[in-house]
Formats: sequence, C-alpha cells, structure tokens
Amino acid sequence: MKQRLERATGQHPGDSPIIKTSVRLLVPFVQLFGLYVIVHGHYSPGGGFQGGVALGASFILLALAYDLKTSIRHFSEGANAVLANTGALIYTGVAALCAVMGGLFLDYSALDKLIPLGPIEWRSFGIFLVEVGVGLAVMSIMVSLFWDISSGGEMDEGL
Amino acid sequence: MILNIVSIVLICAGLFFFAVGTLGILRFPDFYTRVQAAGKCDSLAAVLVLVGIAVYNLGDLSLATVLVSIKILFIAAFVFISSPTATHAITDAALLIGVKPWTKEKNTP
Amino acid sequence: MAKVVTFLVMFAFWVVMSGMFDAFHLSFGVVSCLLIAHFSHSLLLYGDPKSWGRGFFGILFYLPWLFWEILISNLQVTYIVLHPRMLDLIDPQLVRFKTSLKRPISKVTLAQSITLTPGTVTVDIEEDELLVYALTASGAQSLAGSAMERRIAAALEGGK
Amino acid sequence: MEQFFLAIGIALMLLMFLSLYRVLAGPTILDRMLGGNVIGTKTTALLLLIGLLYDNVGMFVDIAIAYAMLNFIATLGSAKYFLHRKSIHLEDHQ
Repeated sequence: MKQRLERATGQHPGDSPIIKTSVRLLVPFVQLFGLYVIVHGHYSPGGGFQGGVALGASFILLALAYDLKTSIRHFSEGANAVLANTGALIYTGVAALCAVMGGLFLDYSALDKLIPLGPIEWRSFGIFLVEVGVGLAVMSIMVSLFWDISSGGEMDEGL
Repeated sequence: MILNIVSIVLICAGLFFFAVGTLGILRFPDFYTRVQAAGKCDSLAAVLVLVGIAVYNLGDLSLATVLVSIKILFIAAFVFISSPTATHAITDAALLIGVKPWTKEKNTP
Repeated sequence: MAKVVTFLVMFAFWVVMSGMFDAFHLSFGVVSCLLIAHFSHSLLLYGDPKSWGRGFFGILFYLPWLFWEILISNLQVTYIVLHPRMLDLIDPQLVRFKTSLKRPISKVTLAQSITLTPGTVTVDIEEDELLVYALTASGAQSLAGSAMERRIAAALEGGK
Repeated sequence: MEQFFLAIGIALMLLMFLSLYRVLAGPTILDRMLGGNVIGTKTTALLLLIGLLYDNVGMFVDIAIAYAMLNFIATLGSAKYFLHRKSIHLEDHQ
C-alpha cells in the first residue's frame, strides 16, 4: 500500500486521460449551449451574462483538464483582450447610438430612424445586440480572471 | 395512462437509489468507500429520475414536448458522462494527497 | 472533414435545443455552429474519419448491456449499504490490472464503465495499466479478462 | 400526479439535508466535496420536478443543464485546486 501511494504521488498531478477525454467530448456542447443561451435570451431564462459564463466555463474546463497552455492555444490572450473590449464597445456603442439618433440612452426604438424595421422589432433586436456585447465581455473577462489567478499572472503553468 | 405508470415506476426507482446513495455516504467507514456509493447510486438514480420525467412529459404529444424530452435525455447523457469523471477526479486527488484507505486487516481485531 | 462532421452534429444539437424554426434563430444557429466548427473541431473528433461512425454505433449497441450491468451492480451496492453488519461484507483493496485495449477512447470507456459497475472505481490509467479501487474481493477478481473488455474491444476496436 | 411530484420533491429535499451532514461533518476536505457533488446531482433532478409542478418544463430544462454543467466544473476545479495546494504544502515540508 505504501509503495503504491508513493508511486502515485511521484507522477505529475492532473495528467489523467479519463478527465482529458471526457472534457474533450463535452466542451463543444458546452460552448454551443452558451451561444444558445445568448441568442435565446428573450424567450427563455438567461441572456448575455449567463451565456457568457457558460462560454467562459468551457475554456476554464479546458484549462482544468489539460493545462493553461492548451487553453491559451484555443483562445489566445490577444483575442481575449480584443473580445473583452469589443463586447464593452458594442454595449456602449448601441446605447450611445440610440442617444445620438434622438432617443434616450439604450432606447432601442430610436434606431428605427437609421434602418427602418419598425420600433417593436428594433426593441427586440437591440436587446439581442446588447446581449451579444455583454456575453463577449463576460466570457473574456471570466477567462482572463481565471488565467491570471491560477498562474499568478505568469500565464505559464498553474492549476 | 401507461406513460404515467411507467414514469411513476422510474421516478420511484430513482428515488430509492438516491436514498441508498445518501445512506451509503453516511454509513460507509472511509472516503474511498463513500465514493463507491456516491458515484454509482447517484448517477443511476439521476438517470432514472430524468428519464421518468421525460416519459411523463410526453403525455400531451406535440413537437415542443418531444424536443423538451430530448433535452432532458441530453441532461441524462451529460450526467452519465460527467458523474464518473467527477468521481474519478476526486478519488485521484485523494490518493495523490494521501488519504489513508480503510482496510479490513487493520480494523478487525 | 472533421469540421463538416462537427458542424452537422452541432447543428442537430442546436435544432433540438432551440425548438424555433424561424429565419432569425436558424441563421444564428448556423453562425454559432460555424464558429464552433472552426474553433473546436479538433476537440470532438480526432483520428481516422472511418472510426467515428463505427465508434458511434458501437457505443450505441454497447450501452444497453452496460445499463443492465449498472443496474445489477447497484443492487449489489444496495445490499451492502442496507446490510446491518456492513463492515463484515466489505474488504476494500487497490488492484492493478493490464488491459489489451489500444485506443485511448476505448481505454477511457473501459475506465468509465468500471467506475459505474460492481463495487469498483478507476483511480488512474498509466499506459496500459488500470489502477482500480474495489469494494469487495469478488469485485476485484471479476475484473481481469472480463466480458466488459471484450465487448468494448468489439465495439470500438473491431475490424482492426 | 401533482401530489406525487410534490412528495418526490420533498423526499429529495430531505435526502439533500441528510447529505448536508457529510458536508458539515466530513473528516477530510474531499468528503465535503463529495457531499457537495451529491447534493448537486439531486438538485438537477429537483429543478426538473419544480418545472413539472409549474407546468413550465421547457424553461427549467435550461436551468437544469446549466446547473449540471456548473456542478461538474465545480467538482473538477475544486479537486484540482486542493491537489495543487496540497502538493505545494508537501514540497515545503520536505
């Protein structure tokens, strides 16, 4: 018993092929679920924030099962920073565009003057645009929080 | 009516295995044996309850309810893959940290 | 090839999840599935394209038998849990045993099946050796050369 | 049928309280994690039962999927976290 425990302690932790294979099979479905929650935000529970969390969780799952490098290879640091800012930009951009077009801040029906679709359709579509922005921002900020905390800002190893 | 009976049987069986799993993690002497109860009984019980709910949901047949039932089956498949993986992860961590297993020789006089 | 198959699988999943067939949701479904097919195609499927379909149907035929085994093993665990003198029945031990399976996916299937069936939990896989924690001595002995391994070999590695 | 689902839901709640004993009193940290995982699996089933009681299964299915997913990630993450912490701890003492 003692020998086996020592041999088990000797190997590199977190290298189990069981976890790797199971996670690899599950990750694409988790990602699609995140996108589904974002797109269906105004029919079912959820929306930008929850969908973003599910998307971010898929990359965290990759980092947990493999290591930080695999996670970064699938979703680079540069793309992460760009997406976080793009998400915030979409949100404020849509909101400010509403104000510029003569409505209130985040009053989507004002966008009707830009592309005439009808104010009610614009209210629905505007919420969708804002939720895409929120989802992108939440996803990238969650992933970068995990990367930074787990590796102490080094982005090389950890967890 | 037949669907209702099938779903009642499935859900009751699931509840029974949930109860056995809970009793198992309360009664077993050490961590590794508790993992056995939690890992097996709970995953089977969750799958049984979920399939029972999916069968009951087919009671008023339409496209929407069929799709919802398939989604519930997706959750069952997810539990079926993820539950052994989580069990494996916890057991692996316990062995690497060095939690001492309960053995028969040591504990019987 | 991997991308196309991933896209089709993902789109089927999307249609079931969404349940709405208007142009708005379907078009976003196509966009989402394309995104995932582009970024994650190496995750879901790998290796020889011919093995995907065979693996899928092999698993499909393997599952009912596995479910029956799980039911029986649960009844055994139930007997142990509900027995008043439980400590006399159990005899936990760590067991190593070699498997003849080659592909990683079939080893993982074997490990998951062992975790789900008679009183055993797979602790680790090293190359072709599995470290198994068994609840009873009979459970530990039933592992080597079991029917489970043969069935997985037929399902996932047949025709090699 | 409503009464039946209500009874099953209450029974599940009781079982969750029993599992909570393992979370509160577990001798090792991994026992507590195991108790949490078991409670999470029961919650997935309980959410769907609540959906049946409210006649709105389609909505609760999404929540249940998200809950099952997060339960899995939480267990995996905490197992790995304690493994990492413990190995650092062991290296310090050797």
